[in-house]
Amino acid sequence: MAMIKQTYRDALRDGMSEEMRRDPEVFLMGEEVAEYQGAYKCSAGMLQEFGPKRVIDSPITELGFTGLGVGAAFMGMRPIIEYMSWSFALLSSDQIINSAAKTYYMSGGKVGCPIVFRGINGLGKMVAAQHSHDYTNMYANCPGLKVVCPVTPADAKGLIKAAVRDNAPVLVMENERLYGMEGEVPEGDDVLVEIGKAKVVKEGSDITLIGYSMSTLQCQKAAEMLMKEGVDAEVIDLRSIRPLDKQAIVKSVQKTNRAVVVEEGYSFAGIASEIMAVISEEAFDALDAPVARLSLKDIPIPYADHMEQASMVQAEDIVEKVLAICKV
Amino acid sequence: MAMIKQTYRDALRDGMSEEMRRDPEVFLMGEEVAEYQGAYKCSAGMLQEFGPKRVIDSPITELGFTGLGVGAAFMGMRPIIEYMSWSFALLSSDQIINSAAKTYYMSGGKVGCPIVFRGINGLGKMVAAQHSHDYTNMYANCPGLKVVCPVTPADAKGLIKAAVRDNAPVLVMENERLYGMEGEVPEGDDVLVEIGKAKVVKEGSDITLIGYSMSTLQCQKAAEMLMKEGVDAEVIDLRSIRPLDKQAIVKSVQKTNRAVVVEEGYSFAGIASEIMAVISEEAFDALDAPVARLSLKDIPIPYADHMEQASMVQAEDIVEKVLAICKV
Amino acid sequence: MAVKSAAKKNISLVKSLHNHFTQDDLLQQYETMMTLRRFQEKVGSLYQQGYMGGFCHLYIGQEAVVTGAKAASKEGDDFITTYRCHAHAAISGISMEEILGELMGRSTGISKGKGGSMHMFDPEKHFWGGHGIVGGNVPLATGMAFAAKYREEDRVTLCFFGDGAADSGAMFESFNMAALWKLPVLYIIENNHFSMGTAKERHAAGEFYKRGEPFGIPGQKVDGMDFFAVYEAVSEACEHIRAGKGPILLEMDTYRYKGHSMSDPAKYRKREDVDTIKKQRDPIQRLSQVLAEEYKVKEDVFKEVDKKAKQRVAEAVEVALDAPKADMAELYTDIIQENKEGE
Amino acid sequence: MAVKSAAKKNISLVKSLHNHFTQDDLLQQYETMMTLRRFQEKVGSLYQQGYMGGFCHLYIGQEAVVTGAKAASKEGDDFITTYRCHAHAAISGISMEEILGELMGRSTGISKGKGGSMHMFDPEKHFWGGHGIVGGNVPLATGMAFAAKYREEDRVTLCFFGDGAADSGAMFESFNMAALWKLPVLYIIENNHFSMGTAKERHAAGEFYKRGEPFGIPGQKVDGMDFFAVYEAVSEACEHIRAGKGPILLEMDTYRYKGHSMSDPAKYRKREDVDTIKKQRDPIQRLSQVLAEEYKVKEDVFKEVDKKAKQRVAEAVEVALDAPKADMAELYTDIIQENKEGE
Ligand SMILES: Cc1ncc(C[n+]2csc(CCOP(=O)(O)OP(=O)(O)O)c2C)c(N)n1
Ligand SMILES: Cc1ncc(C[n+]2csc(CCOP(=O)(O)OP(=O)(O)O)c2C)c(N)n1
Ligand SMILES: [Mg+2]
Ligand SMILES: [Mg+2]
Repeated sequence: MAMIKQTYRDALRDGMSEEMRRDPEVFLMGEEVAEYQGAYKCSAGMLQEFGPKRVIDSPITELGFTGLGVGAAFMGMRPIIEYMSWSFALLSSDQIINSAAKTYYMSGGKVGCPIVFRGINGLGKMVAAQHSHDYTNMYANCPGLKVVCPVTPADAKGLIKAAVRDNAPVLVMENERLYGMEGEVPEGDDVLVEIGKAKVVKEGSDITLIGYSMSTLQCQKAAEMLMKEGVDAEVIDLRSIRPLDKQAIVKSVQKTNRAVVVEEGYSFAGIASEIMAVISEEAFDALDAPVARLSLKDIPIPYADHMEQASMVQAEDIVEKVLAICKV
Repeated sequence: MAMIKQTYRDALRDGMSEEMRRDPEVFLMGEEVAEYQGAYKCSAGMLQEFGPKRVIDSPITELGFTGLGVGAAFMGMRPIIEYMSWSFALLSSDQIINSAAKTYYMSGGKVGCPIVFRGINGLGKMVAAQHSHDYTNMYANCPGLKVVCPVTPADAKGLIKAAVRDNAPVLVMENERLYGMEGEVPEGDDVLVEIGKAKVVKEGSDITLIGYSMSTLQCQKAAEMLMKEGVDAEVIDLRSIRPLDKQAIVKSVQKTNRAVVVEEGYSFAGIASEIMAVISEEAFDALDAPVARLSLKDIPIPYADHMEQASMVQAEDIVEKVLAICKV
Repeated sequence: MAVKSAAKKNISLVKSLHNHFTQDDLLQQYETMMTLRRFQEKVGSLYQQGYMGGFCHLYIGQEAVVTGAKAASKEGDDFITTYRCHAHAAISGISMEEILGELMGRSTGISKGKGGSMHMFDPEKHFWGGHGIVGGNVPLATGMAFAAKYREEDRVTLCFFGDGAADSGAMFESFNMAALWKLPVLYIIENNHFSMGTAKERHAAGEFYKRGEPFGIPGQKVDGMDFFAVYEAVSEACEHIRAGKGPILLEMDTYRYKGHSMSDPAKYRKREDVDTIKKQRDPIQRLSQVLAEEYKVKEDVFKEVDKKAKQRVAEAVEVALDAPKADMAELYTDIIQENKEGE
Repeated sequence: MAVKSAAKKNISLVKSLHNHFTQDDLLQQYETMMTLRRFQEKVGSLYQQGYMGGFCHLYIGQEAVVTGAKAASKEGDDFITTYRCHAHAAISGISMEEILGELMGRSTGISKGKGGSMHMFDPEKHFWGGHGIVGGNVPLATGMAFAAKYREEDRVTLCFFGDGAADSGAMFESFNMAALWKLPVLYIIENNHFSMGTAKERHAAGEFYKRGEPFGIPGQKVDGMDFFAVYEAVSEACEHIRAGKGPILLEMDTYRYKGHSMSDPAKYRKREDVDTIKKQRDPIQRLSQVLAEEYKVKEDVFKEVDKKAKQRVAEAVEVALDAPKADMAELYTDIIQENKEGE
């Protein structure tokens, strides 16, 4: 397959644009998506290509324009709703959970909601507590929704495209720190990444490191460091949080007999706790040691650089945890 | 201690009233709390006693009146904000998470927020998906908040009183099906229940059943049924979800070596997954079997009675699960 | 059903409308309102007999709003409302059998028993719910209108909600977008003077019909107990909207005779207040008066209509009661809309 | 600072205010505005030099709003604003050292380095933040006013927010409650014509100052680049509010010279547009003109003030830079406010 090198940001943009070319019922709405070219430039050039009818700057009214998107999706359109951040999308959580997620069921299958909600999630860089919250677990808890967290440009493109074509509401959790990162992206308009499939990004035999979004990168970094310590870690990038690829997790743990889950958000009833529960339910006997989790520190995220750093999981923390587990 | 028999609803009302008598800075605001005497009659008589200055009917603007309460709490007042349901409070989650939970930290300890948010949570009776969501895990994930789930009238009173006196924002998750239930409540204005302490409601030696809110009742019922099967289950009522009484959980599991967690909400990254993670982290070696969880079915809650019943965990399900575990 | 467009509004002008309807047309409207009322009454008594559960919000007293609006709108226009949705569902063409089936949790229910009283939908009949979160349907309606405009379809979205909902931020956010983008949406506040137990004066500052003014949305207060007034206001509004001139806000001054839901004894108002309104403003009464005075319709015709209405309701109840319980297999369907092969 | 209450507003009337200020008073205001500007300029250049990170929203161009409002409000009145809060914090009495300390993540920062540019507070100085969620501070302000009224304290809450925030549902929900309950709150929309990169016309239908009208909240559009106009409008508004007559809405017509935040090159507007406004409406320029023409203040006095302002800023920078990094031990403090012994 022919590949091109591009940033996560551009891959997202290309994915959205390809879908908009393919299907005239797809439109993009959000704050600053049009004239400003996206607060983080994820829609650069899209206004120019598709015009103001299909690339629409909204007022700062997340509840309102989310509901608008959902209403349009009820009618069969395929809106992409961009949030400047999932931190602000909290204002629209009612429309996501009560309207988008539940109407298909409440209507006995009569009213579908093929919509994509996307934007940055979790920590940015020195933007303090209100702008740094990871809401993945909150939405992933809710039946009726799908939640994906691409970490590579290729997955960003493949998943956003799959999300647009999906008949269910799909939430795409991106990350500001990923936007500038480059990677190989397969060319071709129909290269989708299936929602619900995790990826083994590094094979290994001693322990399974499980991440998603930014935390996958930390796992990869840790895995490299661990090689030098003689530990061969397998790294799984979940990619999709709901549906969760339980099979991939269980398969790996059955091989390595140990696991550490690294998460972007707070620990309490977080993604890691769910993975731990799944492993306990489906691979308890395979475990040579309890599964460990590494989460964001349980504090509102502070502004100052050194404090913010200290609140995040670092690759070193993973290494330390793994060594402690593997040496037992 | 002298006891009186009263309903959960009246216990809540008495708890709030006593605190309002004690502290003139406490007020109650919410939809229908005043003239209507509470949508579920939890504030019966309070308008009459405290007048419209302190018992205030709000418009149906959850975001607005929650923010209003938080602003008043910043100034040192002690508002009790009643939601007709936590399902509607989703509209105000931004003010709860971004303002109430985070401001104390963001201000370096300069601006506190002594406020109580309360209302029914989870399933009612045949009110369908939009009105039947358990949001406990979502808020319990967030540092800066406390979350309690009283199941008995005594705890309802003791915890609401403790919540009002607490300097942190406290969320009280009640349940419509509990309101009419009666129980013994200790008399006296200063009988508080400490936030953060679980309660062993039945001692036992074979397995630990962990519940909160309604699910504690199911655990108790199951424990009785299990007695007949020769299984002596210990039942823990968490009471407080955040902070979580890890010690009580660990202590019990170390004794029984088995546990089943029953939750009110959906499983994915839910309360049960957190308990399972905690047990795995702190009592893994004590386990003779993997911890099991029983959660709401992973579907939007349907309206029809028989369907709604089928979506909930029944005592029979717990019994079955326990027997499966104990017979291994 | 033809009507001349009216230039300005006052009572005599609305009266002048009366003769624009044929007698058959008007009797048809009368029958519709009467059927809605008998239907709702029956629902209330079935509820009390334990045939249903949960919340159940009756529409008795407000029938002229939905009937006038339906008569004034065109085939293909979309309706969306709140949890108080039985009449809106029925007037959109959902059968009483399907509605009752839903209320009783039967397999014949319009939402397979999964939605209940508050959640009924039928896109084919242009009825979009049935939403439980106060204020929630207003952005949804705005999005439906957005879709209609985007697709260049000649559809107006009629969005119904209560006076309580008219305080919600969601409504104002919707107004701003609808006005900015000139969306084909008609916002209809059904001001029945109470947000549950809270009288209008205690929950809302100012006048509802003015709440669109800051955005340039024309507003009008309409006698929501008068079929003609509703018909005229909605007709004009839809004409304006269809001409691409953007949204309109109508405040329907109406009244609910029963409690907010079945569990509400409505102690927050005097019985006499309700009685006075029933006597002076009842929409069915008033239409029958016009029919009697201006069309010389005889008493026995009204009786006949009422009998027919009751009979239709009774038949529907029978059918509903005969249907089996909602299918448990449906518990796990309709959670996620799967992609079809080849999509 | 004394001023006669003005009965109606027009430019000449505002001009007539000029002589109600002593020269010293006015020079003081001039110095305040100049210091705010020099301070913000310095923050901008320090940011570019890498001394701080995250979002940083400058207030350059809008100084007359906060300065006029402060001058017109009373000791004990409360201020609350958005993330664009450096000037509001400073005028409330938080020192530039503390603000810079915060921006640079030092232990001397007003929020111990945990809040950053968008989150500064000092209740003792009646400054309540510094809030990051657009629209979020409006209900908070409404609650502060609720507390003041409840406690029967003579305090007005001045709530500042942008034109973008003025679309938010939170604002409208607040308006309704404030009007219903006659809360002592002054809503001040700082309309700097842009919600980030979106020009007012593209994000907001109609006029902002009218957005309180449906609730009966009087509104007024004010030249937010004119210290006197702001002063007068806020004075009158506060008088009305203090008299228990309920909230007021003021729309300040102002402009931001810099990008939305430090990362915004502001390509959505022409350089010349900014230059024209700087030339014709700059608030500092205009006040100096009044001082020169009507009070005969000489050029060298202005120069002296500017020098002093720059010097004060430079001193503050030095102090801030000398301070140690924010204390890592504070990472785990201030999460939950503990109850004190005996509470
Ligand atoms: C956001 C939200 N808050 C509260 C409720 C509970 N509730 C249901 S209907 C209602 C009153 C609504 O009154 P109104 O809008 O006037 O409509 P009406 O019932 O009179 O038709 C309330 C408070 C809800 N469903 N949603
Ligand atoms: C709810 C929410 N949505 C989006 C943002 C991102 N954001 C921050 S400031 C801003 C523009 C606000 O413009 P305006 O209200 O006019 O204030 P100004 O910045 O001009 O002072 C946006 C979109 C946010 N902080 N909060
Ligand atoms: Mg009403
Ligand atoms: Mg602005």
